[in-house]
Amino acid sequence: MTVLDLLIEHAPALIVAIPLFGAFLMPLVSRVNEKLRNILALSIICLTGFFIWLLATDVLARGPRLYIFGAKNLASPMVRILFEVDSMSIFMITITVILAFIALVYSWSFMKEHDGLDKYYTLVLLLIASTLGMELTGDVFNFFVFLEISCIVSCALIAFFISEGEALEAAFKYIVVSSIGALFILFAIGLLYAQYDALNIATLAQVLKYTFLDKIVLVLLVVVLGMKAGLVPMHMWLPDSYGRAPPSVTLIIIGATLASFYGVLRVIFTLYGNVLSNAMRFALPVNVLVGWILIALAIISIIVGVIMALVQTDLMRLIAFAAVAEVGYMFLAIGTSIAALGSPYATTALQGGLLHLLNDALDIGLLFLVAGALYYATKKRLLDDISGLARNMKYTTVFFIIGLLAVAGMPPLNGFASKFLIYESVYQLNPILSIVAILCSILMLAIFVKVFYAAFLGPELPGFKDVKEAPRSMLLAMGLVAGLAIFIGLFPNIVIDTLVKPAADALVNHAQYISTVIGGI
Amino acid sequence: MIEYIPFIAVVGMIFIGLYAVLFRRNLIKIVIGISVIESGVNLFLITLGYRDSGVAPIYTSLPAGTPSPQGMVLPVPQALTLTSIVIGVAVLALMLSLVMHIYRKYGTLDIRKIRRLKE
Amino acid sequence: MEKRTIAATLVFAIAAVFFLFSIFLIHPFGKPGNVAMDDHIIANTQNETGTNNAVTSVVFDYRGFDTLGEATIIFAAVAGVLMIFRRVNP
Amino acid sequence: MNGMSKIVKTTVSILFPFTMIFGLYVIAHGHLTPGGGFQGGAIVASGCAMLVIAYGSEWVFERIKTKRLAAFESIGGLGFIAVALLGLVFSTVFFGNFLAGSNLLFGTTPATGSTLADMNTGGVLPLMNFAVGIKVIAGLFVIVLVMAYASSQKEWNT
Repeated sequence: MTVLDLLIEHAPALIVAIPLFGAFLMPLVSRVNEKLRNILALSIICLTGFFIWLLATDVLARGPRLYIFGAKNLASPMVRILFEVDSMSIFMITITVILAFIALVYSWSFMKEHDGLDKYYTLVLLLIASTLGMELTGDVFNFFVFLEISCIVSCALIAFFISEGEALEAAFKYIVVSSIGALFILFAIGLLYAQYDALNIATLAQVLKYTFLDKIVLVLLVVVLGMKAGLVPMHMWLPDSYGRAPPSVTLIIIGATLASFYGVLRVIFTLYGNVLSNAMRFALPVNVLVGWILIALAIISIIVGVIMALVQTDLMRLIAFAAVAEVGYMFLAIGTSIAALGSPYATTALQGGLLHLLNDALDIGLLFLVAGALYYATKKRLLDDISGLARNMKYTTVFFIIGLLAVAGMPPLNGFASKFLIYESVYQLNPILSIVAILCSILMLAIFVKVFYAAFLGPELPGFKDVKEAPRSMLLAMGLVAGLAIFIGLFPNIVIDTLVKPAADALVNHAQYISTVIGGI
Repeated sequence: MIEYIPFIAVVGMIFIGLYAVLFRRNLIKIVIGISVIESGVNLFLITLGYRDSGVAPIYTSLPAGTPSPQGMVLPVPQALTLTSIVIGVAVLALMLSLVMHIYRKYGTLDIRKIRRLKE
Repeated sequence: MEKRTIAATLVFAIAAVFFLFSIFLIHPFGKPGNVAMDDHIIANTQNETGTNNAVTSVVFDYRGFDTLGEATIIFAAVAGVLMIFRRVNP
Repeated sequence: MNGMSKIVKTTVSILFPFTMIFGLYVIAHGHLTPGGGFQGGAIVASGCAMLVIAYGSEWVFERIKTKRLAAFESIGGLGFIAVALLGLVFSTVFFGNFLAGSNLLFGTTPATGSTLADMNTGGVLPLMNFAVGIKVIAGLFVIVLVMAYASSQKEWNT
């Protein structure tokens, strides 16, 4: 066994352990030197990225991997926690680590003039570790623990600008909503444990009988995780927290939100996979029911997100409502693929949804980074207060145009690739839904063109004569995201073939997920 | 019915907490409500793990004549509850420090008076 | 009535239905149905982990990774509280 | 808040060592009796909170640096994760219990069934208990101390 094999074997544990180790080290290191602290944070993310790359090459080539904590082999009652890494997890952790790297590069200049930065970097590393843990774990209670870590850490980071009362309010709202949600998840886990005496996702998926209690568990899990992902009737925390968190952190919080979305996928496709594939036995097929409920909520999300974005005056809140609409597109694709399970366009919808997950993170992230750059340069949040910035901030303007076109789904950029897949598949399910989605997308373009005109063009305000371009690290971060967006827009097939298609296949193939654990005994 | 009374107590606690969170306007009362919900869920987990006339699953000076697995309560729910309690402490600490800051800033704990963020 | 009160009542009613229905379908108090995992732990805690206390063996050995998460949560809470009070406590 | 009356201060200073010893006992016997790192740490931290209440938070705040407590907490966390990583080194798996049954430190395997308490059992569990104990003591104490000190200050420079 070579060293490389050994590293790959232990990679799932190390991917979570290294950021945690870095977070524990951070209070000690930041007493020494400030620059050392930033370099430590960046190098830890790079190391994590290296392990993710190692693991990804192996998993994509050879199928799912297991990692059992505290024992070499699986034993019959699954008492130990285990990580199960399939292509879907690989897809998610890749997105998370890319977002984390960009956010840290951006933070280098953006956060320079603030105090409390040692705590900031500690919390950022903890948030990254918890997001990675949520995406790798194969144990429901472990998932809950990581969800709680991400909830606590996000709350603390949202309140980072403590001198603003709104930030405190947003953080309080966030922690109330998400801790109650997490307690409901714990209740659901208790119900599962009471019936089957297991906490392992694969074991539970195998023995799940779909009793009445299981239906309650399904509803609790999907509702709470959907809330954490920002689905509409429970979206009210999202604009506040996205709009008030430091923009560099918003990028990582988007990653944590997407991890909740991943939780929804895991619950529906893997935990209830057996139920879903036998759905036709019931009088009202469960997949049609769940799928159409998700589609309805998704359409409401899109419409509410766009309409609320129309009336916002605060740039970051406006982008946050656009994020709600984007989450709606993802749920629309997922709902379609569940409702039309088995038909050929279900796969297209699932792939479109997953690709849109990546694109949503990049596009909304790019817009938040640009909004952060404007805030950094002008210290103003409201759209009425900023005007004519294109004269002094040329690169930022270009990046905003890229983000605008990508969010609206215009052809040469990444948003088009995924939205086209979604429209195509949704049209086959129901044409009206597709038309509503396209109309909302066009409305989104109109909103952002209005924002572009207000913020970048227009008369130059007297206070902004000596506004400078954003510092180099912020431009580098925005450039990285914009480059990725253009790359995916030009060559969507590369990303679809290497990452999205294996992820969609792994998600649908719940039998493989179960047999990796059960067959390994 | 009689054997479901502990579960009824659990649901009662969750309802009391939910009532406080949803209908009270005072930040401290909302925090108390969340704590009560959490106690309810912890009680639920512990209740799931009880076996009739079971003792704690510890072998040190075990009462003589205890049948080995059947006479002990289940250990896993207790471990889960332990984790959940610690999580509760962390959430409580963070929420209370936010409430302290909000009180210093606005001089009131009434959510109707401090709601600056629009719906 | 305010909008918030109506929404709260709705949430409360839905939660009430869910929780009340669910508890009567669980096994009766004191008679857990399926105990394979816990019996395995109780039976093997002494020879596998060398510990007399089954709960500690679950917390630190069988589910040790959860405990790492738990320790992380306390750490996160301390970092969060210190960050929130960073100007009060220089 | 300048502390409470002399009676309270005297009572607390008598009770304080006993609380410490009880907490440390709970931590050290975590693998034998009910308790463990978290519970014992909470006991010790509540003893410290008692001190804060009786003597006033400023009195304690002047004597104990919060930065040092936070560093202690980090050390506790690093110790815990280091024991887990040692499992990776010696027993080829993260969180491996490499000391159990090795007849080294804490390595004795107890007899099956009801036994008397033997401190020298449990493998890495006592080490983890100590690490978590340090962490919880420092963590909860620093939370209580900072919050009490903040509420005793009239002016906040936010």
